[in-house]
Amino acid sequence: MTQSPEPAQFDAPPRAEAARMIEAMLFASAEPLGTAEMARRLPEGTDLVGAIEDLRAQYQGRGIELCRVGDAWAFRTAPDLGHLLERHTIETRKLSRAATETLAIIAYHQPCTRAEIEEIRGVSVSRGTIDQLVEMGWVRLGRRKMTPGRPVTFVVTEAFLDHFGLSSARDLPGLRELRAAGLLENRPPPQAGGQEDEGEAQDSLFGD
Amino acid sequence: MTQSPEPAQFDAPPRAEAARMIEAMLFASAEPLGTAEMARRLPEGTDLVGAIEDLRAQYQGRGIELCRVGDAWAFRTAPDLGHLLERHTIETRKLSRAATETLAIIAYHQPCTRAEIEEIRGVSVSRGTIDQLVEMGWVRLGRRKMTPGRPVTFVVTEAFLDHFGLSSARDLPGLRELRAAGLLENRPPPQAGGQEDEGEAQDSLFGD
Amino acid sequence: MDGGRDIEAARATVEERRNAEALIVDVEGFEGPLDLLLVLSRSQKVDLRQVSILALAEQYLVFVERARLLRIELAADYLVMAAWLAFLKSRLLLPPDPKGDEPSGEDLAAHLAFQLERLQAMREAATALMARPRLGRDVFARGAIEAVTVHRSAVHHASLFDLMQAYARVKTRDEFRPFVMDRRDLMTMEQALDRLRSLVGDAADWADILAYLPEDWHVAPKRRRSATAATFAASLELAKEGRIEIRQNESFSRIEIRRKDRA
Repeated sequence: MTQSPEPAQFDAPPRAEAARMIEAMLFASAEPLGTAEMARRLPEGTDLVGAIEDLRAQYQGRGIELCRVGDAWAFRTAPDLGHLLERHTIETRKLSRAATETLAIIAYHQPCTRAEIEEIRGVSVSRGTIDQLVEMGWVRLGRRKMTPGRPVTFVVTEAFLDHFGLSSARDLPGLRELRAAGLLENRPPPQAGGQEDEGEAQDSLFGD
Repeated sequence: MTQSPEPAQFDAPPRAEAARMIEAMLFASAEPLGTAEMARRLPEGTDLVGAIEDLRAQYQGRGIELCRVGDAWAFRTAPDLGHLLERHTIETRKLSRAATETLAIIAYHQPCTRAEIEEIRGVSVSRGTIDQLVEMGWVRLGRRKMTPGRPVTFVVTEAFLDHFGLSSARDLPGLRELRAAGLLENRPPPQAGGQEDEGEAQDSLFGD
Repeated sequence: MDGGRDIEAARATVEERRNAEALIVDVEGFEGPLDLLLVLSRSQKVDLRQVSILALAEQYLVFVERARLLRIELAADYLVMAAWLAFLKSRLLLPPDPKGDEPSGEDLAAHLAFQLERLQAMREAATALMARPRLGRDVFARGAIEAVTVHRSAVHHASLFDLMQAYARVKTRDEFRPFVMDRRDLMTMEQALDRLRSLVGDAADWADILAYLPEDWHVAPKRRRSATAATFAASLELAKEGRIEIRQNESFSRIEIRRKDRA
């Protein structure tokens, strides 16, 4: 029971050994492992970033790939081999059009309030739609917006990134083009008294 | 489950591609995969044996290994990395009352037999309590007493003195000092100090 | 006989209806006025950026009018949109009021075009997103998960204060023991009464009450005191019952008892 590896007392492992260790940890987990969690389990001073880089290169073009998911990493089968694999996960519920659109709006506009979703879709968003996305683990509450009423915002989760094979929300397909076209701006309708210069983009998440 | 990619219509893949396919299948499978099952899913004419051999060589010395399990194959964590799949959490807990009292008696009366501890505490001392103190490194066996039965005695250790910041057990304050410090004014909790012959029952109730 | 013409008229109506229904039957399928506008705009077969908002407004108003003729109940927001588009249409057709503070028809039209384009973009994004290789469908996670074993170990701690307090508690336990009579050295009145009752039958002569103490209650002072008190109390009880007589010649002298013979 009291078997303790006390990694700290060892020297930091060479990069090849660190890569082995990370490989073993990632293989054991179905969920992406955060870099912080990995660092906690590895000997102190391990070159985590370098070892992950090595590992990723080693798996380039293989049947499995090392994928970055937000701040975490996971091994995933190569997308072109899906046909060989059994589908354990039967798609439980096909997402409604309202749900997929809402999801896309949250992903591309995050952090995004319910009012913003409604404005973009031109219809009210039913509670169930957002609930469903939250239940699937793809959407969670973000920070409240610093606007009157301090409305809650929604953001996409790491599980969302993982599910759609995205390293970060910045990798969303067509994001750059949409932004260049000004389609991710929150443009208020023209009002009496002229344009308010409120076209402040809400790309705080994609900013850097 | 019943997704068949009709492999037969494709040409047999080159060995490197076959290795990729097997790699992905074995990775995603919850169970070891039999060669027959793999052959069924792979394009006809695939050099399964050769590809597995290649794959096995590729994983030689890595963090995971390709292992043969009867007639099936599976990836397994390299045996020397098992410790990475363990997480040690350390909680700090307050020493139980029984243990603290036992420790105190040993410290004040050492070398001290179990019978003596019981006499002073007025209740029997469970084996586990002394074992725990020994395991913590605060108590060790002293010399046997030269009385009939030659009972073992217990004494406190260097580690004990270290922990409590004492240079010797003689530094422990005497009863008079304890009283002066107000420690003796504490009324004992109601369950303490009952009839002697209730000691047994109390120990099982309040012991560790 | 104008039957033929009636049939013609009826047929035309059916045809009309069918045309109208192409969109209207599906009114439930639209996700609101904006969605409907987007669908209508496609009939212009131009890039959304070049769509004519004026034409679109007219198409929408025609649609709503048809729905009204067919007695199809449209949700309120469709009617609100219709009213707004009618307003927009007039704005686009009339020359702008130079001193007006209102937003121009062009601005309003541009914003509507932006909304349509944005909705269209989000729809395409949703489609692109859903078409990505997806976990559990195209891409798979490790099947044989090796659970991380969690070893919980506890470090126990105690302070010097805890230690001293524990010792103090142990050592002072006796002082706080609730007071309990030690019955080994106590004779109760009941015990003495039982004993005296069985003995007084033979006591024809006066005898010292102390002679009635039990054998082993004579020596130890504590026991002797207790036995004496109990026996004396018992003798008083027996005297009250009229079974014995008691006498004492003077204070602190011997107390003697004897059997009282009943008359």
